[in-house]
Amino acid sequence: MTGAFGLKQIIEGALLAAGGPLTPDQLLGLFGEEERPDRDQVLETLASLEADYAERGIELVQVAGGYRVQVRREVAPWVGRLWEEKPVRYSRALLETLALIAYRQPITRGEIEDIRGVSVSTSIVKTLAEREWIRIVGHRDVPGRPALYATTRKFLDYFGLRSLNDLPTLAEIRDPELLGDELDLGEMDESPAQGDPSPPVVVPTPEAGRDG
Amino acid sequence: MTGAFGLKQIIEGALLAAGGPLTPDQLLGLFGEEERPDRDQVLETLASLEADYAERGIELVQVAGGYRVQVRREVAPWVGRLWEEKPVRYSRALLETLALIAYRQPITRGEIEDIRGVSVSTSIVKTLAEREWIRIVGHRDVPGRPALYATTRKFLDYFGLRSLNDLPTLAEIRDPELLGDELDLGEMDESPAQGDPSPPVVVPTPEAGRDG
Amino acid sequence: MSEIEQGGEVEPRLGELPAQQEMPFAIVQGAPLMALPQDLYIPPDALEVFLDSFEGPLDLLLYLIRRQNLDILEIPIADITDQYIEYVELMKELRLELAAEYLVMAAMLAEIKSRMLLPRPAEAEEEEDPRAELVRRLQEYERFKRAAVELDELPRLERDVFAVQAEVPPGHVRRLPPEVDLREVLLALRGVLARADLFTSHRVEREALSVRERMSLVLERVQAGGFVPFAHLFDLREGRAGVVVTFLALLELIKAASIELVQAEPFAPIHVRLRGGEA
Repeated sequence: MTGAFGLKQIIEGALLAAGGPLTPDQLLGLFGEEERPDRDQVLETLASLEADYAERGIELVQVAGGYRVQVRREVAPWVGRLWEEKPVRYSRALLETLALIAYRQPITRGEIEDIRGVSVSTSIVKTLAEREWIRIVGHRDVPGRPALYATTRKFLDYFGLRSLNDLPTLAEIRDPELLGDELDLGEMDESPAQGDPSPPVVVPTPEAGRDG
Repeated sequence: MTGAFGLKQIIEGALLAAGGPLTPDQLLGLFGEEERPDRDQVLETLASLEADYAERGIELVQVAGGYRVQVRREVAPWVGRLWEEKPVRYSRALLETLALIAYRQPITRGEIEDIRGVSVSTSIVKTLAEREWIRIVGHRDVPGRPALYATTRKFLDYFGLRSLNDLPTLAEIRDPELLGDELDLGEMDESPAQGDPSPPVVVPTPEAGRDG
Repeated sequence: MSEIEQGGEVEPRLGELPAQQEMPFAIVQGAPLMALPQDLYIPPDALEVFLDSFEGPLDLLLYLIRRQNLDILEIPIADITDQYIEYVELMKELRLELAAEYLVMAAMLAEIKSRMLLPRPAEAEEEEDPRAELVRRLQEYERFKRAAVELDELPRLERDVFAVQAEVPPGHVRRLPPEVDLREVLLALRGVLARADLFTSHRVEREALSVRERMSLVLERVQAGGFVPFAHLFDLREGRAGVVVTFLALLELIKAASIELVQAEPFAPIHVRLRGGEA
């Protein structure tokens, strides 16, 4: 390594230059075999950087795609003025559609419409796909073979989530039949405690796995 | 300002998010009138950040366009490896040049330009030569003695050809049946019919284990 | 429970629209309207914005229920149905584009209402409450409505946090060459063919690429300098076809003035050398 500049400086430089999250493996890949630190050293360095940033304008967070340095939320109102355009505001229809895909994936458009009670416009699906927040992971084996949608790693990264399990817990459903008989709740098929305990996970297809 | 986060954090965040140099005036522009620091405060903050970075993986440098945060030269050799895995696709101009050399060899750059109708940049020829897909096999005996380019053994090996005769004829290339109409890059699209031929790959395992 | 309340609270993301508890029906010029207007004049556009903010019949129903602070499990179906239909009529009057789903829901509500009026047979205790399916759908929709609000509140890139991007000093970024598919090369050539007329002659169409390939090989051989014996350029192991290919390649090269044949005297061995080249 190079004098006063070592593991920590290299990792910091990489995280700050990458423009997106980096996995520990990607960080390890920066080193030649003979100089490569072990994984624990990398993780320790990451923890140390996180502490260093406690009072800075940036922070180290963990998202699905790895570790990411980002400008802190606290200073975002000022930093956001760098750009003329205001951040995009998404319509309720789009957010509800996205929420259904996130929590209920893989899901078809028809199933989304059943729950929302209204049709899902094509432009919403298109916007979500263009942002690479959702993708088609297959087709339901019913007449018409409707596409099955799932969220992507980019979606998780964008919303600062490590995995789908980090999504806020869904509100519980109360069953009118069981009102006044709360001991029986365990029988409900929708586990009421955590809403959806484990949303189905979709194994990334090759093209989705390495986007960043 | 916002608690522990003040002028310094905002300026640091802005410099790191900007993706390019910022002038003191641009930094001043981030603040509303009633909270705006004076210019000297901004310059002091920049000096203070520069000092903070003395032992970090980044440094604050002054360039023509203002102040910029960049990865320290000392760690750049490691950080630069980040991009080794993400090659940029070749331009159409490069592919056309390669195709013409393959089909019309030995050929001069001027002849390629005549056919393509646009000039062939030196960097394209250089890239193809560096990849050892083309080589100079002689010079045309005309004024200027332009180099004659031909494809190499490596070119054949790369594309899995035994000889140039394995390449389709021009008539075949013109035939839309054979190559299809355009490049299908396998991008996500909405059409359920041919969107994704592969079956759904939904595996009910917790996502936690797989972070790439 | 308070969680669900909040769901209603954030509802239409237009600041001046109904909040909590005694939700105003609409806010007109700053003043909340608590009831459906009978004879009051409301600027039609304010009403339109309000009515247009519903995401469908379930959303409208939820609003009606939450507005009156009712328990979703104990919907007074007759009242709600009447109110719902009033709204739908209002939307029709304002000529808002009324999704068909609103009318389907109106019919469903009317049906539930009539079933509620029927006396329940004493033995059929296990028969489901006619409202059950509606309640289930309302709850299901509400949880995702709430989830959408929470999703929107997550700190996200480009709004709450920003990606950092420090530059790397030049000279340190080495890029690996990309993979290329032969098809891409051929498609590029097709593009050229479409533009250029050079290839239109049949002669070129039929030209064997092996000759072109051989031309390159011959040129390379003679490039080393000096004279190459003519006979050395032929590899007899290639058979007759190979010899012909080489011969055609030589003719092409001579025609293109790339090489020349040299013979010291009649019947002496023929040599090939690069034209104009001491190279």
